[in-house]
Amino acid sequence: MNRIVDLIKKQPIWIFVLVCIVFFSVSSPYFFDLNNFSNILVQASTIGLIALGMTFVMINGNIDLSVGATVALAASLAVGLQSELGIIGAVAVGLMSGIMIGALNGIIAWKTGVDAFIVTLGAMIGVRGLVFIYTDEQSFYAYDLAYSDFGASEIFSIPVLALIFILLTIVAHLILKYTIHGRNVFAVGGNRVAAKEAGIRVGPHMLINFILVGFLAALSGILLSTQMGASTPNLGRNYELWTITAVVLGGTRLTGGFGSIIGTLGGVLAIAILRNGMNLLQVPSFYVLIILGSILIIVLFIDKRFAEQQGQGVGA
Amino acid sequence: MKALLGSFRPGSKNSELSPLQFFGKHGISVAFVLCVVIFSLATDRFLSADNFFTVVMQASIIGTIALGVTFVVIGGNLDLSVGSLLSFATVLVVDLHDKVGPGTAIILMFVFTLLIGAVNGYLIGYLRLNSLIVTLGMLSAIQGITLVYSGGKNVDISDQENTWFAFFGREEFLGIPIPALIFIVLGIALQIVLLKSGFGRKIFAIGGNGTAALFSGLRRNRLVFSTYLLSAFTTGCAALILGSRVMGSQNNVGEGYELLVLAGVILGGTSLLGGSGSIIRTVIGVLILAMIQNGLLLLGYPYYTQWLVTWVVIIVAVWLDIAAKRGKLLSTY
Amino acid sequence: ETFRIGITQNNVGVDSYQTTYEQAFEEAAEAADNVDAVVLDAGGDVARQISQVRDLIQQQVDVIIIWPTDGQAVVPAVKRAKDAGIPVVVTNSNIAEAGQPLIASFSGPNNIQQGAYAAEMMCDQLGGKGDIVQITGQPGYTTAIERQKGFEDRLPEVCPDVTILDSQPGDWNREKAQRTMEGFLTRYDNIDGVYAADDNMGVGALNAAKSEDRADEIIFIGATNFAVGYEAMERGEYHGSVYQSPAEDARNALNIAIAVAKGEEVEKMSYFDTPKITRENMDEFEKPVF
Amino acid sequence: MTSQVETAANESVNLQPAQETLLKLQNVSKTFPGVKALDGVDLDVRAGEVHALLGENGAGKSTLMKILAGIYQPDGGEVILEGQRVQMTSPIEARDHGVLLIHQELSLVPDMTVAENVFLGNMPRFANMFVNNRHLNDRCGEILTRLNCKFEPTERLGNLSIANQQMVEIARALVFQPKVVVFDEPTASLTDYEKVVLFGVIRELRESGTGIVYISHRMDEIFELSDRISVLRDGTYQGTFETAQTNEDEVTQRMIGRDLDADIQHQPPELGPTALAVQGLAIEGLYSDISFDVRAGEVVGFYGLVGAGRTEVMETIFGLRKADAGSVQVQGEDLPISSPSDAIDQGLGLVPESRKEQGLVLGMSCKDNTTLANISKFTKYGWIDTAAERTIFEEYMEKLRIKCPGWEYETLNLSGGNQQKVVIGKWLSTSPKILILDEPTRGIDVGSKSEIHHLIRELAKTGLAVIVVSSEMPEVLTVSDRIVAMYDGRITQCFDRSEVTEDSLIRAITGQNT
Ligand SMILES: Nc1ncnc2c1ncn2[C@@H]1O[C@H](COP(=O)(O)OP(=O)(O)OP(=O)(O)O)[C@@H](O)[C@H]1O
Ligand SMILES: Nc1ncnc2c1ncn2[C@@H]1O[C@H](COP(=O)(O)OP(=O)(O)OP(=O)(O)O)[C@@H](O)[C@H]1O
Ligand SMILES: [Mg+2]
Ligand SMILES: [Mg+2]
Repeated sequence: MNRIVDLIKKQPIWIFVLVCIVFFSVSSPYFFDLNNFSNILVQASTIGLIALGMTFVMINGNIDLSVGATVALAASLAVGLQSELGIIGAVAVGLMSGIMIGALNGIIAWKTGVDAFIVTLGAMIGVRGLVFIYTDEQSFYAYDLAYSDFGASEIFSIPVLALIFILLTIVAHLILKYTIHGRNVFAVGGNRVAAKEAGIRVGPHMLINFILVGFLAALSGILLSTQMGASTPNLGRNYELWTITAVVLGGTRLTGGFGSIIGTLGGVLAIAILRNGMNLLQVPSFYVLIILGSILIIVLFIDKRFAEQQGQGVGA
Repeated sequence: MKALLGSFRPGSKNSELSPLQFFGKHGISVAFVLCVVIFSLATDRFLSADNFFTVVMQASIIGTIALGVTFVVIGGNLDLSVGSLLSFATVLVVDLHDKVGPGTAIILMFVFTLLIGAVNGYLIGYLRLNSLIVTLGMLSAIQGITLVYSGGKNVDISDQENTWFAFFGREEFLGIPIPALIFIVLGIALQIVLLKSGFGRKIFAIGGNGTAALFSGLRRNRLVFSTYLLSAFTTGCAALILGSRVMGSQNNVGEGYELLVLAGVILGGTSLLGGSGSIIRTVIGVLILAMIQNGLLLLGYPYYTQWLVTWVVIIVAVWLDIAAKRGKLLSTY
Repeated sequence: ETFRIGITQNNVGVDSYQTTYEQAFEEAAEAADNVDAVVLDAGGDVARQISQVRDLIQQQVDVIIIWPTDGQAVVPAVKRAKDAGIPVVVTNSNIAEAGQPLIASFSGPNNIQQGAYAAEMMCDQLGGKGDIVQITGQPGYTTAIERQKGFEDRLPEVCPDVTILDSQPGDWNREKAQRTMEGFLTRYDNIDGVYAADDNMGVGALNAAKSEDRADEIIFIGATNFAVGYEAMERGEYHGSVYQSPAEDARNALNIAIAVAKGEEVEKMSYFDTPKITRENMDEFEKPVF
Repeated sequence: MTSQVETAANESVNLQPAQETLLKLQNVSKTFPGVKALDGVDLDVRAGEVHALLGENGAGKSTLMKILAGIYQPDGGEVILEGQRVQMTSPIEARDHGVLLIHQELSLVPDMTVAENVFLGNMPRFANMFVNNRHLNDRCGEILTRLNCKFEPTERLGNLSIANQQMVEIARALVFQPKVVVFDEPTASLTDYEKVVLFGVIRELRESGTGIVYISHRMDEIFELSDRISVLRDGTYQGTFETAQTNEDEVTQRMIGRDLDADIQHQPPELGPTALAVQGLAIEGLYSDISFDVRAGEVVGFYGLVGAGRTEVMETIFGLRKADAGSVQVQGEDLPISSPSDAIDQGLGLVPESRKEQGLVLGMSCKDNTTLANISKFTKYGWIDTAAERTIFEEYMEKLRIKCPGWEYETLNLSGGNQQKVVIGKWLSTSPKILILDEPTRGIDVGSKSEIHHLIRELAKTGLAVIVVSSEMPEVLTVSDRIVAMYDGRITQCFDRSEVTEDSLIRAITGQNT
């Protein structure tokens, strides 16, 4: 019990998730339903997978704005190359592309010392250019129906996409909490100079995280394309913003050094539940924008109050 | 003018410069000249007064916003809401134009735009919430507000021929298009403010070390607040240009501008950590981006190739900039 | 008996057409006393549209109307709906071949036809000869692709002597189109005609040409006649467009959906009429409200 | 006098090394843009000795040690460890060679646990990939016991007091079997008790044959602890002395190139009217019932242990914190102070505790920092008068003897002591009526320290009311007319200078008299 109280104190976003669940259950007859929850999980999985990687990157003190473009690149390759390489080959190339973009970002940030925000802002613009060059502005269609069948498949009546998301969430949680890499990610984000002087190789850790988020963004894009049986060059626009939002809602500090996968999961679910609930309640789309924006700011405000209660010095 | 260009970071020292340092200091100007030369050689249509003004005019909307955002960034914050705010301001001024006349429309537009800037400023300056997330939230909220206001419809000025509102986007003064003039004049004025006024100095201080600034009696809250008012103001000016140029507006007209603005500011060498930066360099940064766009189009490349070039240019420019400060090309961690 | 009809739209608010459509749809649903409408908007995002289809299936609506953000990417979602026993009506912009067997009906304009109309008008106005540029819609969106295809396929058939110098997107955005046109004007000393994939962009191009004093020598052809385009046509600055009524578009979709819900036979392809509009025949049309 | 010093120096050089030389630095040079930080410096450290390194602020001590620890690369010269030339290209390499540096500035991660900090970059692992948490905490516990630390390995580091954080920094060095350990001003924020523990550890290390370099500005410590003393001045080597055969005056003379100014002569101050009156000030959880007053021309010392709440009281007076109760009167007027700018308007100045975080905008020039607190005085219609700014900066550069290559120089690269002087200059330039100095000489060399003490007395003479918060007893005793002792958020006693004894003071700050 104490542990639960403790968890809630550390992860106020889960309170918000609970409040949302209660609210929507009361106000919509369709909400509280096993089917709907697996809907929410599938809907959450797209942003959620990226957010797992982004949590590592952000705890490490960086940020990745290029994930949205990576989603489109990986999806386009994975669908577009199927006629030549078959599904497996094309998917492999798609995943590779995410790893490459991540590695490129990581190496540039590491070797040049340019802030990751700038490196990935550049990549966000440039990778989208690559997507357009490759696709020639066209949508691609997966001729093999097995591809889109995978996106719709279920195991024990749980959608496979949701399962993949849950599984990878657990893996990410374990890596962050129990490996040397995970621990050093916190150290580097908490105090980069101290970490460096203690002999932690800052650059490789950063690189690994960028590769991780690149891979997960690619995976997310590919899984999304299995839901569509197609890819479009505009896929993933603004995903970087929503991913960052989810991670921050989950309590990860923007300046690095603090955060958790559990929190991120809460942030991702919060957004997915809000969207799903508002769809069920038929909130007009213009107001959805205002509500989401306001909630983001309000949660940030509450989170800050929480942090301040835990004792801080001069309001610096 | 030399002083204005030179001292982009208060307190940096002038001494003999190694090639790397030279590039770090003047790299953005070098890149500018390089762009001009390359494109001039590649196409004879590039280097003409007409095209030059086209470039400046195309840069003027993003550029004018970037002027205010530079202050925000030097003050140690970000503003991602300017794209939405531009849509909002443009829709507002165009819609009100026919209802209350251009003069009142402009005044009302500035009032409401500054009001939104004040909300940003209050949340970030006084409540000390993180600027990235607040302005991200505002990006979404302002978009919603704009749509609710317009009912999701395009707005148009019905009598496009006989309104002095055309001044801001369509007329010329001494052969210079007014948008370019607004951009350049505002740029010079703000550069002087940044470097020579107490206000500018204080912005550098809060961005460089907010706590120390607070301990020195600077009203940090108010100063941060005022940077957001300033960015809302320049966004309002950009809305005048945009509304007048198009004589109408869509609700998503400014979508994605926030990142282009930021790209220009960063290209100008303003540090995202705050405490250093320069308006003139931002102006050059924005012009380079506009030139890339214009030049590649003139050369007949598909429009998306400019994105690839922009990618490379941003990273190389910022890299050389910090490499010069570091004294070597590669970083050591 | 009341029918629950769910609709997920492409991107309301991005331009007046979609907004007017939405209003007309809601009004029509209100007027029909046997309809309970669930109106959603995908905000231009394919993934969100797929989520919304899932949400509509979850609510067990009787019919889903979908305005695809992408003609190919929504096919599995449509399949999902069909598997759940919910018929799907596609509106405004058609879905890909593979989806055709899955849908109950398509209702909307024929975008390929519209592109072809534009090509014919362009040909007429130019007198069969000239150099033109094309400003397309947002890359990747079906309407943009189809109009471009219709235009480019038809043009050489009717006017082999008209060449397309260049095509660049205007993203359905007037300001963007204006900038694109400025580029064209710098680059090409001689432009005889502009085809813009909607009037909103066409008027942007007109603005650009006017500020260079080159509007007189250019023929402007658009599509989806907007109020600004109509006015410009009245002033004699704008030469042709395709008349398309969002209200009719919406009503058509709703009526078909109701018919489908009732289990009636409906036509697979239900195009509504989108005639050419030029200066000569514009009196026959009301000025668009958007 | 001079000749005497030279003889001593010669003697020291001629001495046969009693133990083997462990580490030798030869002819080391380092230039930073605009500054020659080290110019051909030699140093040898023997196994099993405590070797003190002395020098004014900016003499190059930290730079030399950072070169030793692989953080900086020297422009010239070499490092010889156990007879082998080695190149320290990174801190890790230095660590692998057995050379460890304990930083002047804390170099820790506040959001991680104590144990994680101690084993930073060196976590015990299993399966080569995972952190061995149990091992981690157990080993850390052992080291903390050795250091007599009372906190748990699983405590979050940021929750510890600065002093305890300093102990963690020291604990990190004990993880390894170091050959050479460098302590760069380790005691700046330690209490006396912790200092005793630390010295015990240092002696223990010495017994085990470790060579220790010890940097400090506190002469008493140096003479208590060290075996030999080397002196740097302006980046040049000034000689090495056997501690047993030299004295404070001699090394001080070597260090600053002149005799220290005579001791402060206390004359009964000419007291003006009450400048600052504090009544019943309290913030829940931090301090309570703080009442005192300061008169013009008077220096009041605030003495207490780290964490006694002095800083918080001063920050409240200065408008940085909101009091729950009580009032602050400045010159008899009860104007509210709700922000530092109110405080400045009313003639207050605060030299804060942490120069880097609270005192300076490091990226700005010396000049700009100097005028930051009263920039409005240098602006006309909103525009800055740069010439006037320069004049004022140069005035204080001279007055405070700030070692700074020029008014445009960034404060980032000044040595700690000179940074502190810039902060003091900043506040003096506002011509305050009441000046609060929080730990004004932390990390400042003896020469500058005595200058600052003189300056404080001079300022008081001109009618300024001064509050000095300090954790160093000699300092409060030297500068204060009255001393306020604080313990655990309360004022326990006020002493007049004439009646105070060390013993009563210690009792007061440890709460033993209540
Ligand atoms: N990274 C740097 N860049 C430029 N100059 C530096 C840098 N580090 C130190 N300096 C300069 O080198 C000189 C020596 O500095 P150092 O920190 O070694 O002094 P110190 O003897 O440790 O002084 P203190 O007792 O104040 O700590 C100073 O003049 C300082 O300004
Ligand atoms: N017991 C403690 N637990 C946690 N943090 C502490 C504790 N004591 C002090 N600190 C931290 O150390 C800092 C200095 O302590 P404080 O300002 O309260 O005392 P002080 O009397 O001014 O001591 P000094 O100025 O000598 O450090 C505070 O900002 C506080 O965060
Ligand atoms: Mg030092
Ligand atoms: Mg203190």
